Parts: sequence; C-alpha cells; structure tokens
Amino acid sequence: MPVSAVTTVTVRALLFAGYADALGREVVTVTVPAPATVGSVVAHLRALPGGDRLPPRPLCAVNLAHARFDLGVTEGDEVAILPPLAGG
Amino acid sequence: MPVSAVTTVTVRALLFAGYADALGREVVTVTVPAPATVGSVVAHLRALPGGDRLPPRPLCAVNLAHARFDLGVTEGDEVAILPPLAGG
Amino acid sequence: MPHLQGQPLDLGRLVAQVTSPQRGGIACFLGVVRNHHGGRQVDRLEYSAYAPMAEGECARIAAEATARWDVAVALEHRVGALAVGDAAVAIAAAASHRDAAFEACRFIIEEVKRRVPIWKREYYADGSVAWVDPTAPAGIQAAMPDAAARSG
Amino acid sequence: MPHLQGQPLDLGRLVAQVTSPQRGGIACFLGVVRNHHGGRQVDRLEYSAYAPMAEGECARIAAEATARWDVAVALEHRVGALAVGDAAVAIAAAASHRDAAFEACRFIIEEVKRRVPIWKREYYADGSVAWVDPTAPAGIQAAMPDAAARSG
Repeated sequence: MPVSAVTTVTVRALLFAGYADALGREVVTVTVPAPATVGSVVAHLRALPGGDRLPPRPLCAVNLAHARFDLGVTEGDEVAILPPLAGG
Repeated sequence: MPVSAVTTVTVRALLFAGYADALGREVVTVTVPAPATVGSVVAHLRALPGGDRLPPRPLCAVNLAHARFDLGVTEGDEVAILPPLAGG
Repeated sequence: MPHLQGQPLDLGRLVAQVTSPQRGGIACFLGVVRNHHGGRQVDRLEYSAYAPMAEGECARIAAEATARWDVAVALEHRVGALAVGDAAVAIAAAASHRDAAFEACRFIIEEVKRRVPIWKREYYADGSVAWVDPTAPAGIQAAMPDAAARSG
Repeated sequence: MPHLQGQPLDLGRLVAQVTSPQRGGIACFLGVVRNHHGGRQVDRLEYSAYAPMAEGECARIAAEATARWDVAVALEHRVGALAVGDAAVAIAAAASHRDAAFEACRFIIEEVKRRVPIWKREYYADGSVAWVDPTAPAGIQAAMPDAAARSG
C-alpha cells in the first residue's frame, strides 16, 4: 500500500544589501515542500519577519547564475535574492 | 581713358608628405592671374615638374582652414595642398 | 585576474592587458563616483557584491564580448569603500577595427549594469545613508537608519 | 595644452584632465601603431603634420563636441617617430551620462581621421617605405625610393 511520502527541499538562501537589512540577516536556511521553485523559496522568505519588505518577484540566482522565478530548486542549492543591481 | 590693369595674386603654397616628395619641395611661391581660386593655384602647381603626381582636385586649406576648390584666394594667403589624411 | 578589486583601479593596466601589435584600436570606459545623486550630496559610498557570482558574470560578459567581436577585453569593478572621484568600474576593449572596440566596450558596461550582482550604499553629506536602486523613481531605496551598522 | 605631442601619450593624463565630480562616465579611445598594414610588416613609422592647422582642427573638433554634448574632452595626437605599439592618438570624453561620453569620443576619433592634417610614413620590414593613403585600395601610395631622405 503506497504512502504519500512527505518530502521537502532545504536550500541556503542568501540575502544582500537592503534585503539583508530587511530580514536582519544574510543567510537563511529555507525548507519548503517539494517540488520547490525559486518562487516558493521567495514566498517563504517573504513570510518571515521583515520579509514583507521584499518585492513579490525579486531578481534571483541559483548556484551563482541568474534564475527565472519558476526554476526548480533541489536540496542544497544556493538561492540568492538580489536587490536591484547597482554596479557599473 | 581706362586701361585694363594686369593684376595677379601671389600666394604661399605648402606641400606635404607625398606631394612634397612629388614636387621636391615643401613651399612654392605661386603667382596666378586675378581673380584667383584654390583651383587655379592647384592648376599652377600641377604644371610644375613633378606636379602631374598631384591629383586634379586634392584636399586643400587656405589660411589653416579646409577650403573648397572654388574658394577665392587673395594676395599673401597660405594655400596648403593636403595629401590624403592619415591621422588617428 | 579577478574582476572584483578591493584596490584602486588602474585603467592603464587594463589597457596594457588588451593591447597587442595586431589590435590598433582600444576603446575604454571608466565609471567614477559622482558627488551628487538624486539631488543629494554624496560624501562616500560602499560597493558590496555577491562575489562568486559577480566574478562569474563578469567572466561570462567578457566571453560573450570576445565571441561576438574580434576583440580582447579587460573588465574590473571596485568593491569596498570609495571616495568621490574614485573609479568604480574600468573596461578596455582592443580590436583591429575601432567599430568592434567601441561596440564591445559599450556592450560590456551595459551588461555589467544589467547582470553583475553588485550593490551601492551611498553616504550623504546630511548624514543619511541609502542603498542605490536604479529602478526606483528617486534612484534610492528608503533610507535605513540602521544601515550604517551593517556590512553588506 | 597642445593637441600635437612629440612625446609618448599618456591616457591617464587625459582622463585626469576631463574627470570632475559631476561627470561620472568617461569614454576613451587609444589608437596604437599596428605591426602590419596591407599585408606588409611594419617596423616603425613617422607622423608629420601641418602643425598650426592640425592644432586648430583639433581645437575645433573639441569645441564642436562640447557644444553638441554636455562633455569635457581631451585629445592628443603624437607626431614624430613611433614604434609598433606606441599610442598615436588618445581621446577622453567625460559626461554625466555615458551615452554622451561614448558618442562624443566616437565623434572625435572620426573627425580627427576626417579633418586633421596629419600624415603617416610607414617603414616596412622589407626595407620599403610608403606614405599611408587610407583612400587608396591598398592603403598606401606608391613606394617612393627617395622618401627616406626627406623629412615631412
């Protein structure tokens, strides 16, 4: 008799600049239900204290590369939430 | 009783680079009939030994400014005949 | 050669990196810290970066430029504390033809601004501090009184 | 500041001339002597100028650039004997907006090539010498055996 395994994905979320100020930290370990996406990690962060200062769809990167909001993330990924870029 | 005065214009013609090589000198005093133009100065130079190596309508300048071929020149003007420019 | 530099940028060094006897035209860009922003007087600023990704993006941008044009390119971005007049970014692109040099140089600065994860915190003469947000109407995020206590 | 220089050009000096706290974007161009031209190996070359007119044209080009864009510009051209790799022309244009800096820099190099009375004599590895003619199919005028004996 098959059981519905409760599976989750844990990623390392990085916050920078004003977003780090908003949440009061630069690294957050985030565990969300599988299948997880960039968007579900962001939604989790926005529910944390101060998270309402993150926009609904911030710029994001997964494992050092820019990532679309619907990109899937897997266990151990590094998911970076990027405030508006101001280099150059 | 009016007389038709024979008038001329004398200018200082400067030659550069390959054009100086062609005529074997860098400065030529040119006297041409009035009214004189850049074109009549060039025609005079082209009739000199080696002058056939100048093109019929080279780039020219009068008194340190680029000049059209039909620009009038007057006594004492400095008329420069400029080979193709190669600066930059 | 890291693209992120904690020390002052030297355009001459970048030019030397790209210059070769085959490439006669070198286009460069230098972005320096201005003394004003959004009507406020800037005293100094700090650039912070998501360093490993910023290095990767800079390398990708350089690779894209050399794939698209016949150029040699160099690109550096300063991080840390900068004063007004300091160079924040320096780019050099060398090519046989100046068209390619100019186009590659322009491409690189546009892509740096668009893609490289770097942030700028400005300290103003009136004592306020703000993260620069080029996408916001005023160019800055709301001032955060506690920002000076944090290091990005 | 003369636009024609008998000594090596220093892009950093030009950048310093145009940099100000109001102008955050600086576009530069450097033209360096290549080691080949028209399939021939270049050993060295000499630039000669109609100096008073060349100075005047450079000044007019700079004035036109500053009239057309909100920029500060600097422009120098080397004259005399140059080796492969030496800078022949250096341009810097600083503006609040990089569009203006790039456009002014590009305008200046194009106008220098189009208007400034400067000539280039190339000395090739095979011993031949030629005046460069950018309008000729091969890029050079007919070689003149006596050219080396003359000083333009």
